[in-house]
Amino acid sequence: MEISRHWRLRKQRYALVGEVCPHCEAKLFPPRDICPECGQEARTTYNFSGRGEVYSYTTVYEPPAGYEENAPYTVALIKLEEGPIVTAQLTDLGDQPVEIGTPVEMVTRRLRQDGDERGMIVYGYKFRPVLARVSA
Amino acid sequence: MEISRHWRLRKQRYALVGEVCPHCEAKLFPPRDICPECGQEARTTYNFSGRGEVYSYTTVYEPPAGYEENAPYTVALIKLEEGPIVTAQLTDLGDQPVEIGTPVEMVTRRLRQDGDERGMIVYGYKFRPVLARVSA
Amino acid sequence: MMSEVVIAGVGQTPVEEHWDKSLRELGLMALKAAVMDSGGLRPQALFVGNMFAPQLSRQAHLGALIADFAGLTGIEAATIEAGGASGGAALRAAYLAVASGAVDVAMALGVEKFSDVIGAKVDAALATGGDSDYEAVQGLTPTAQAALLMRRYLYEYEVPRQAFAGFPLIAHANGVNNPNAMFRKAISEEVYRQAGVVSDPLNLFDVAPLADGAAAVLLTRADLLPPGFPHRLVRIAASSMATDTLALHDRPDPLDFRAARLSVERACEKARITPAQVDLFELHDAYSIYAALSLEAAGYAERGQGWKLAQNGAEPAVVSLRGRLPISVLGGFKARGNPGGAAGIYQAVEATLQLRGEAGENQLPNVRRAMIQNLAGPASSAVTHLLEALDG
Amino acid sequence: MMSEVVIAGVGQTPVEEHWDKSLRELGLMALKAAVMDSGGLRPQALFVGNMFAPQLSRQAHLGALIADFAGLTGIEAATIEAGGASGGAALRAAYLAVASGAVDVAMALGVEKFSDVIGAKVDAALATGGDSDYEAVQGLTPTAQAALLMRRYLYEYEVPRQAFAGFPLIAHANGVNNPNAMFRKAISEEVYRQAGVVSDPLNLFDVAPLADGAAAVLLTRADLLPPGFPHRLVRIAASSMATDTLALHDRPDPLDFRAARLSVERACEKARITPAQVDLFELHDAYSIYAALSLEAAGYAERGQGWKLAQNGAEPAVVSLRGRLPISVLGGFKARGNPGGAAGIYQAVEATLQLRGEAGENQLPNVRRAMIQNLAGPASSAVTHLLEALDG
Ligand SMILES: [Zn+2]
Ligand SMILES: [Zn+2]
Repeated sequence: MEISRHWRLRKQRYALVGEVCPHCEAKLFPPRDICPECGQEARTTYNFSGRGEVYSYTTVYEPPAGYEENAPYTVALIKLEEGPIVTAQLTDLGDQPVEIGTPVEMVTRRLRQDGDERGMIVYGYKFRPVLARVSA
Repeated sequence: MEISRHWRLRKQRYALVGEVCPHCEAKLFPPRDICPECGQEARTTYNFSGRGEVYSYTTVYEPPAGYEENAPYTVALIKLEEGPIVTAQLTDLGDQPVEIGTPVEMVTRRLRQDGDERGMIVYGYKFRPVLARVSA
Repeated sequence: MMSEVVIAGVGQTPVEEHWDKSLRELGLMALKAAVMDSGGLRPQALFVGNMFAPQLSRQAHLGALIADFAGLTGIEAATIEAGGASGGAALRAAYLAVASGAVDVAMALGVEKFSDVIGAKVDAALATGGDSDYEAVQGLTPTAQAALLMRRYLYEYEVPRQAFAGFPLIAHANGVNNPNAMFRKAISEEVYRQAGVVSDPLNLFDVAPLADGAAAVLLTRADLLPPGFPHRLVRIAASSMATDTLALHDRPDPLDFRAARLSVERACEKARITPAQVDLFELHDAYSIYAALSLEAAGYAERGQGWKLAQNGAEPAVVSLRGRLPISVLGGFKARGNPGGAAGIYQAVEATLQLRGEAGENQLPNVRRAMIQNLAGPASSAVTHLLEALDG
Repeated sequence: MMSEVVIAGVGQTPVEEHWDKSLRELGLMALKAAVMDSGGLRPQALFVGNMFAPQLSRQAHLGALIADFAGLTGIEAATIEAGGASGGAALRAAYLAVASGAVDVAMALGVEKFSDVIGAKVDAALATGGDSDYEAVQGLTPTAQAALLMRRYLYEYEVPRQAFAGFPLIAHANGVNNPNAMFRKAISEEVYRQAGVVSDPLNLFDVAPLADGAAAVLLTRADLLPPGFPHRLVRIAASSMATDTLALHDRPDPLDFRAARLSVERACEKARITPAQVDLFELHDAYSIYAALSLEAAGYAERGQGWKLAQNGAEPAVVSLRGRLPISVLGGFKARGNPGGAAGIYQAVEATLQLRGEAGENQLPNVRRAMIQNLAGPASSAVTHLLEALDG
């Protein structure tokens, strides 16, 4: 049972809420209390757009406990348009091939099934390819 | 899944197989490769009788994961008649009060239900009071 | 040959259930407080005392995690684990790093977070500090182990059950004035007598409550302190560690806390003092019975007599705040709370505050030398440090 | 100020699935071997490098467990954990203990037992070495992390996929003559090309196999060696450790193994040498890509060029046994196997055997100085030691 932990991380997980450093304007995700760019305190929240591109990717065939249902799955480093890189699963891939540089956007999905007595499910961000606009 | 581990410990768990030091004759349980009495190698197996007496005891009301079904249970230090002390649950207590000094004997019982995917059950020694002989 | 190691800064969080704070956030709070207390010294090495994060928070590798989160990326960092004595062992690692000359400024940070999970999983994690194959497999818990010792003690030395009230009474009285303590309410003998049984003969007040917390101590050499260092200077006069059998049942005499005794002997030998020259003793009162056995192991009482030091008579009890050898001066494990692998660092922080004269309402007069001792389980590991105030 | 620290004894078990041996039995095997190799020196302190025992064997507090089981009850003992670099960190702890003068004889013992459990639980335990809240929660594994780096490397530097064959080919060729290696069979480029994908682009031979093992190194000061010490003497010329961000995504340039670079710089500075003065380099080839990135971080190759050192041309590859800078001289992680928190101690054992001239068929001629480097994850922690043979 890790309810308090998931509650603590809900803003980051559901809405990509990070921080912007009031001193050097660095955008930070995941949030951290001390800006790695300038070393000063950074607690101003900042909502990331959720848009970015694939920096690298791979496939997991042997998943850790709690992730078996979903395997094999694609996990990637996503470079957000605001600068930071995040680790996230790719989803809704359909038939299109993933490549480094593929534009993606954040969606909320089920991350893991906790193996505890309550079988609590953890939700959070994944990324999916940005669909090409239908030009009429 | 810890099958290999329980297999490794089967002789100790099911039959109280310990060691006797060939150098100083100390009886050792649990078995260990180096005699704590004289510091020399001790690998000669020795079958303990399984008889002893209660050295101390208490009750566990808040059990660790895997032991919930059995709680509350009595756990004790048993001084074996050959000398060593072992930690073990007391069982088959019925209505008689346990006391320091109560004579006990080894029996084999279910120790824990492993919380793994196979729900493997671990068996091993517990101790029960030696029944008073019926004098006809 | 060794460099003299001094305490440049101390920091701590309240001990409580920090539902809203993660492991890394808790650690950072204490770390920042200690850095600020030192006047801004930057650690080159971080030694994290922690026991449960891999099991309870799915997080190992805390050295890199916390160094990174604290903006110290690049420094040396590792976790030191020795069961409940992890904090003391981390302090010793930081001490050795500075004493060796390899590091100028080292931080020992204890951090423990129990509240990420609840219930039987916590008890299962606690049991990993004992012998998994021969103790934990029988459903033995650390609390049950203490109960086994207390029952045997009562039996062997023919001690009245109520005799153990003295330890929690003193601890709770001392915790009232500690703003970081989990419990800040004194208890009476009557309250102790009526407390619910936890694991017979242990009652609720014989068992220190587990809770989240982080504490930090920054070590350096005296010549590296910033000019105008605002605190009375405290040095580490000795550091030692010893082990005993992991399993209680493997000992010829389970009531003899041999590792505790050895670590005191080694520390006193290094500092060239006797235990009688110590002005306060922060011992490991995770259970009342451990307080008694630790006092006996250190030589302050004969075997079977340790509980008497907590009895009031014509004079206040020896180990009370007004006695000759105060213990648990800011509440100890009982009232401050037991933050697992962080506890040994809390002891160092509290002793330092006393030696500096910064301990608030509970400040002891004329204290110069403190002994702190952190145990794992029934003293399967024991770490002892001697801290000494330097004048001038 | 620091005492000179020498290697008095080394010991190791084969790396394999030791179904029939427990954690304590494995540890004891290596410990006894090292004590015997030293001519019988008794350690006063034991530093255990281990990462997974609390999670996979329900057993923490290994210091007391192993000291006790080895008949050394009473000595100082603690576990040092820094993810995959736990072994290296334990070696450093033992080094600092002796260098400080606090301890005369210290043992660094790496031990890891994966085979107590199987399957997804092992992968979950492995993931605790990364950032639990932001990496592991996404289902990221250490192997996937290496795959992310390799794909980016291939893309950014336009390197042919087959270029990485060089590392496993060399490692497997070198493992043939190591009786303690898990795999003792050379592989061909063709075998590499056809190997199954593990986590694209990583194939089976790009990933070192995890297995059980224990290795031990006994450290002391030269003046304490027993008379007639039968080995060429090897000293620890430098020891250093550095961290980077725990999460790979938190780095400005994920292909820069910054902690590896820092730890090499610090070690070379302490020993007053340059990396070019090293005769062999035991690097952390848990993944082929990590071998390339470690060579680049240490300055042996430009960024994006590390893989070239494993290519045969007119001359044998630079990092082959016949090259200028041999790596993985007894099989490395790939062929000897990857025993988790014990790996860093295996590196020390293997380098010592080389410097002593006791490395058997794979003995290098005229080696005097070895660098060993143990990483955690993608160099989130890095420990580097310089070992040097002393003559006369
Ligand atoms: Zn900034
Ligand atoms: Zn013997």
